[in-house]
Amino acid sequence: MQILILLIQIAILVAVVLLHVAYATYFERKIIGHMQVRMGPMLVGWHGLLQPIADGIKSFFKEDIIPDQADKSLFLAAPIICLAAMMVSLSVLPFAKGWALADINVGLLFIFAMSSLASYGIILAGWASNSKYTLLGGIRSMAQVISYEIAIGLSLVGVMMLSGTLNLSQIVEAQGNSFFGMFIISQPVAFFVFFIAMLAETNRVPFDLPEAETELVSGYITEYSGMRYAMFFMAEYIGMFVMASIGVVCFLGGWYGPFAVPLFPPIWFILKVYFIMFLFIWIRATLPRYRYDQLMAIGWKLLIPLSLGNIFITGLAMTLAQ
Amino acid sequence: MSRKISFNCPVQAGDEDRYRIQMGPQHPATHGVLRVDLDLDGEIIRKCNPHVGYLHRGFEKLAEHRTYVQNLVLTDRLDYMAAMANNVGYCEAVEKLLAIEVPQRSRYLRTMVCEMARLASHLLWLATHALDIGAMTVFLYCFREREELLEIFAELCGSRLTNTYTRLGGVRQDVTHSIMMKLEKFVDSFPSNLEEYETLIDTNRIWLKRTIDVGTVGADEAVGLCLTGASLRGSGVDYDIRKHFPYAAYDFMDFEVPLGETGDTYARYRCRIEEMLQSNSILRQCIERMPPGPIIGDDAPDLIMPNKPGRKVEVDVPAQQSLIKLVEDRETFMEGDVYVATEVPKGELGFYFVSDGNGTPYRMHIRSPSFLHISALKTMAKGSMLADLIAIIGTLDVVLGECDR
Amino acid sequence: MKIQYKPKRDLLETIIHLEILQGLALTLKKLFSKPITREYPGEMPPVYPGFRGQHALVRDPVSGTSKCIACLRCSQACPARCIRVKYHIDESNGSRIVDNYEIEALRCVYCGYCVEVCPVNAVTMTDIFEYSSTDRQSLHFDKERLLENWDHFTKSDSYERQSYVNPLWRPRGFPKSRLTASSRESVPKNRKIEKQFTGTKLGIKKNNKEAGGYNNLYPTHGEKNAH
Amino acid sequence: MESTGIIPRLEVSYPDDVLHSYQYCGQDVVLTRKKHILDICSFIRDQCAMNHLMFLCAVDNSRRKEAIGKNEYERFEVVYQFYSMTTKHSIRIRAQVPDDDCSIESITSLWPGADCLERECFDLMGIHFSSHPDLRRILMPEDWKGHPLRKEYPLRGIGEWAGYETLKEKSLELRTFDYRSSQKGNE
Repeated sequence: MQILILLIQIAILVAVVLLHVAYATYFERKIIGHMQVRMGPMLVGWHGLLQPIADGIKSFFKEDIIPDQADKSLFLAAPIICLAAMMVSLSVLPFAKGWALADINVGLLFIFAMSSLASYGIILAGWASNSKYTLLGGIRSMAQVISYEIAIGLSLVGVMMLSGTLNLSQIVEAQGNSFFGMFIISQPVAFFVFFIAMLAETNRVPFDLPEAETELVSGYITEYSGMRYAMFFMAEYIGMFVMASIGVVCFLGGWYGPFAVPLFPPIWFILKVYFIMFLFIWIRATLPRYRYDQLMAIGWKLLIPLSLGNIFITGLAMTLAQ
Repeated sequence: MSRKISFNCPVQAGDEDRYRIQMGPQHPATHGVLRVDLDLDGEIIRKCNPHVGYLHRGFEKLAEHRTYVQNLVLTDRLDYMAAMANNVGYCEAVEKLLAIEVPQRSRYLRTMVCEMARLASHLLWLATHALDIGAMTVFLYCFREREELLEIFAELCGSRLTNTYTRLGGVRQDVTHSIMMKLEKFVDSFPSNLEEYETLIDTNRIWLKRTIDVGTVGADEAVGLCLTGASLRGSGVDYDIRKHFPYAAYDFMDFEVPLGETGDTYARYRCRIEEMLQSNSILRQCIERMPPGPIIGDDAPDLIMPNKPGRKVEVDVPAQQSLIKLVEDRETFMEGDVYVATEVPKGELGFYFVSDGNGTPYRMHIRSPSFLHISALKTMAKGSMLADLIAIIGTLDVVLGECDR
Repeated sequence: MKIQYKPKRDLLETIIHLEILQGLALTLKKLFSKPITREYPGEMPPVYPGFRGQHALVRDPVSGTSKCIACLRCSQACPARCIRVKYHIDESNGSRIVDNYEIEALRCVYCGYCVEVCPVNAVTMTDIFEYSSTDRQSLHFDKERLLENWDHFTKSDSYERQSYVNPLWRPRGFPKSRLTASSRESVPKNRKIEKQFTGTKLGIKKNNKEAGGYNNLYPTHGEKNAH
Repeated sequence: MESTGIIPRLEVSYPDDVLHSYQYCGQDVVLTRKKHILDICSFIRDQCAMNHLMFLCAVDNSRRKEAIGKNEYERFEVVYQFYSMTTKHSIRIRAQVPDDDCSIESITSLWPGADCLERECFDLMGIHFSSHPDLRRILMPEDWKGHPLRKEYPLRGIGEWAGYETLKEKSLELRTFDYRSSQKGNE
C-alpha cells in the first residue's frame, strides 16, 4: 500500500514537473520576447498558450534521426541518462513541510551527485554523435561542470556549517520563519557565488558555451532531433528548476513566507523558485556570452577563492560567536 | 566506433593531433556562405583558411554583356545590406566615365540615401555582431531601427532591399514630404535609441572581455592587408573616401571621421557606433539643406541604352528584328578606363571600368571591401580562440554577396 | 576625430555590477513596453504607392485585352532578360499583334525598367507581393495570367479606378520630357500635386502634418518649373 | 587628383619598362612591361609613399579596339591602382602580360592583402603569379576548367561543372527520402 501511494506521488510529481517544463519554455519565450519588444508565440491558442503542447506533439512525432556514423547505443542512451538523473534529483526536494518524496539525510549531496551524473549524458551525447561541433560542446560541458561543481559545492559549505545538516528540510527549518533568518542575509557572498555557478551548471547565458549556437551551432545537441532533442530540453529545464529549488532551500528560506497559506503550503516555495527562474530568463535576455577560457578563469580564479574565503569567515564568525 | 571516418581534409604529417573543423558554409555565424577551414589545437586556432565563392554569380562577366543602365541592378545584389550605397557608387563611376552631369538636388538625394544605407547596414552589423557574441536582445532592438529605414526605402523607391534607386545622371524618384517627415522623426529619435544598445553592451564587462584585444591589427599591417572602412579606421588610419575623394554632396556636408587607436574589435565597434552618429548628423544636414531643382540631368542616357549600329547584341530572337529601329546612334561613349571608389558601409567599394566605346562596359572590375576583408581573416584569426573567430568575422562586417560578386 | 570611450568603471561599480544592473533595468523596462511586432498574416505591412510587386498587363477597358503593341522596349530594357514577347505582323495594316507576352517571374529582378519604358502603359507592377509558389510553372506568367493579375489587382483596395496610375509609370519629379508619351497624360487633372520638398522651407514639422498620403505624391515637371 | 610628378620619376628610373603614360578623367595611368613590376611596385610604395593598394585586376585586351594594332598592348594586362593616404595622389599601373607567357611576379610580399586579389586574377583570367604563396582558384570550384573572364569564354559557360553529374545523381538518390515522393510511393 505504501508503495502504491509512493508510486502515485511519483506520478503526480513527474506530471506536474513535465507540465512545468512545458510552460517554463512558454514563459521564457514570452518574457524574452517582450523584453526584446516582440511578442513571442502568438498563434496556437490565446496568446500562444497552447504552444508548449503543440511543441510537445511536434517533437514527439518528429523523425528520430540517428547519424550514420554515430555510436548508436550511446547516442540513444545519452538523453535518457540526462533526463533520468535530473528527474531523480527532484525526489529529495522539500516543496513544503513534509512534502518531499524522500527526505534523506544527504539530500544536498544527492542532488550534486545527480547533477554531475546528468553531465555524463551531455558528454556522452557530444561524443556519441561523432560530429566535430558536438564533441567540442561535450568537452566544454565537461570542463565547465567539473570546475563549477567545486564552486557550487564550496559555496554551500557555509550553509551546511550554519545549519549543521545536509538534509534539505532541516536546512529550511534552520533558517526559520523570519526574513532575517534566511541564509542570503548571513551568506551574501555564498549566494553570489552560488548564483553564478548555478547559471554555469545549468548551461544558461552567459555561460551557455556547450550549446553556444553561434560558435558550436548547438553544441552537444547538434545531431539530435525529435523526442531526444526534447529530452535534453526537458533535462535543461528540470535542471533549472532543481538548481533554483536548491537556491530557495538553502538561501531564501524554503517554503516559509510572510504568512502561511493553509490549503497549498508549497506556494511560497514555488513563487520563490519562479522568481529565480525569472532571473535566469532576464539575464539571458540581457547579457552576451563569455568565452571558454574566461569562463574557466572566473570559475577557478574568482568563484573558488571567494567561496573558500567565505567558508573561512563563516567558520571564524561561528567560533567567535560561541 | 570501429568504422573508419573519412574527412575530406587530409591530415599532414606532424599535424595529427590537430582538430580540423570546416566551419561553414552553413553556419550561423559566418554571415552567409563563408567557409573557414580551421586547424584547432584545443580551442586555439593554429591555421585559418577562408574559402569564398559559394555565392559567385559572375557579375563581372555578366556586366560585359549588358548595358550600363542594366548593370545597375547587379549592384543591388552586391552588398544587399546597403544596396543604395552600391547604386550610388556604380552611378558615380559610370558618370565619371561617360561625363554625365548630375544636378545638385540628386546629389543631395544620393548623399541622403547613402547615409541611410550606411545606418541600415551598420545597424545590421551591430545586430549580428552582438548576436554572435551572444547578446540576443541587441539584435532585435537594432532591427526595430532598421525596419524604419527600410520602410522609408520602400516608400521612396518601391522596394526594401534591392532598391535600384539611382539612375545614370540622377536619381529615379523624388522625395515627398511624408518621406522626409518620417526620416526626420527617425533622425530625431536615433541617438537616444543608440544609447539603448550602448547600455546593454558598451560598458558591459562580458562585452569588453570578448572584444578588447581580440583580432588586433596595427595601422601598417591593416594598410598592408588592404583593409578599408571602419575596419581600417579602428586601427587609427585616417582614410575615408568621403573625405579623400568627395562624391555626391559630401563636399558640402559637415562631418568627422571617427578614428580608433588600438585596432582591436572594440575599437572597430566604437568606430562604427560613432560613424552612425555622424551619419545621423549628415542626414539631418541633408534634410535641412535639400536644394530645389530637377532630379535627373538633361544628358542622362535613356533606359534603352544606345548601342552602336552593326554591333550584335545578345537578345532573344523576336526582339532582334526590331532592334535596329530602336537603337539610336549616340557618340557619348569614350574609350578609356576609370576607377572610382566610394565609401560604402563596409569600406571602399570601387568600380574599375574599361570602355571601348560601346554601350556596354568592356571590363568592369568591382573592388569589393568584403573580399579583401575576408583575406585578412587568415592573419587576424591566427592564434586566437574559436569564439574569437566569430567575433572577428563579425567585426570585419563581411557580406558574402559582395565578396563573391 | 578620435573615438570617445566611455569612462572606466571604478572599483565599487565593478563590485556591484553597475553596468549589468543598468542593462537588466533596460530589459525590464522593455518588458512592459509595447511590442513592435507586426503579426504578418493577420496584419499586412503597408504597401506604398510605387511598390514593385507582381507584374500585370493592363486590361484595356475598350478592347478587353492587353494594350501591348509589341514594341519590345521592355524586353530590351530588361536586365534579367525575362520578358519574351511573341507577335506577328498584321498584313493588312502592318501593325503588330501580340500573340503571347511572357514574364518569367523567377528570373525577374523587379527593377521596374519594363514599366518605365512602356510607351502605352501596358505593363505594370502591382502592389501584390504574396505570390510565392511551390512549382516553377505557376511563376512563369503568360499573357492570360498577367491579365488575370491585373483583374486581381484592380479588385484590391489600393487601386484607383479613375486613372490606374502606378507611380512607377511616372516617377516623382521625373522630367516630363523624359517620360513616355502616355505616361505624361495618365494623371487626372484634378489630382492634387505636392510641392517639391526643399530644405529651405523648414516647415515640415508643423505645416505638412496632413500632407502626404496617396493623392498628392506626384509632382510633375511643370509644377517644378514654378520654383 | 592633379598630376603627381610620379610618372616622370618612373620614366627616369625604369626607362625600359615604361611604355606609355596618359591621363584620363584626371587619373594618371602608366603602361609598363611586366618584367620589373615588383621593382616598380616597391619603388612606388617606398619612394612615392603610396601605401594603399586600391585594387588589382586583370583585363583581357583581345577584343579592345584601342589595343588592336598597337604593339605596346599585349593580350592581357594586370592593372594596379595605388594611392597615397598622406599625399593623396594615386597612380594606375597597367602591366602588359603577353599571351604566350601568361605570368607576372606577385606583389604579395609588398601587400599581403594582394593575396586574394591575385588568386582572383588567376582564377578568372588565368594569369599566373609567380612566387605567390598559395595560388589556387578562389571563386570558382577547384576543378573548374577554363578562365571565365577571358573574352573567348562564352557568357553561358562551356558546359557543366565536372562535379555536377555526380551531385545530380546523389540528389536523385536522396530524393527517395523526400516527403512528397514517399507520399507518391504510398499511393
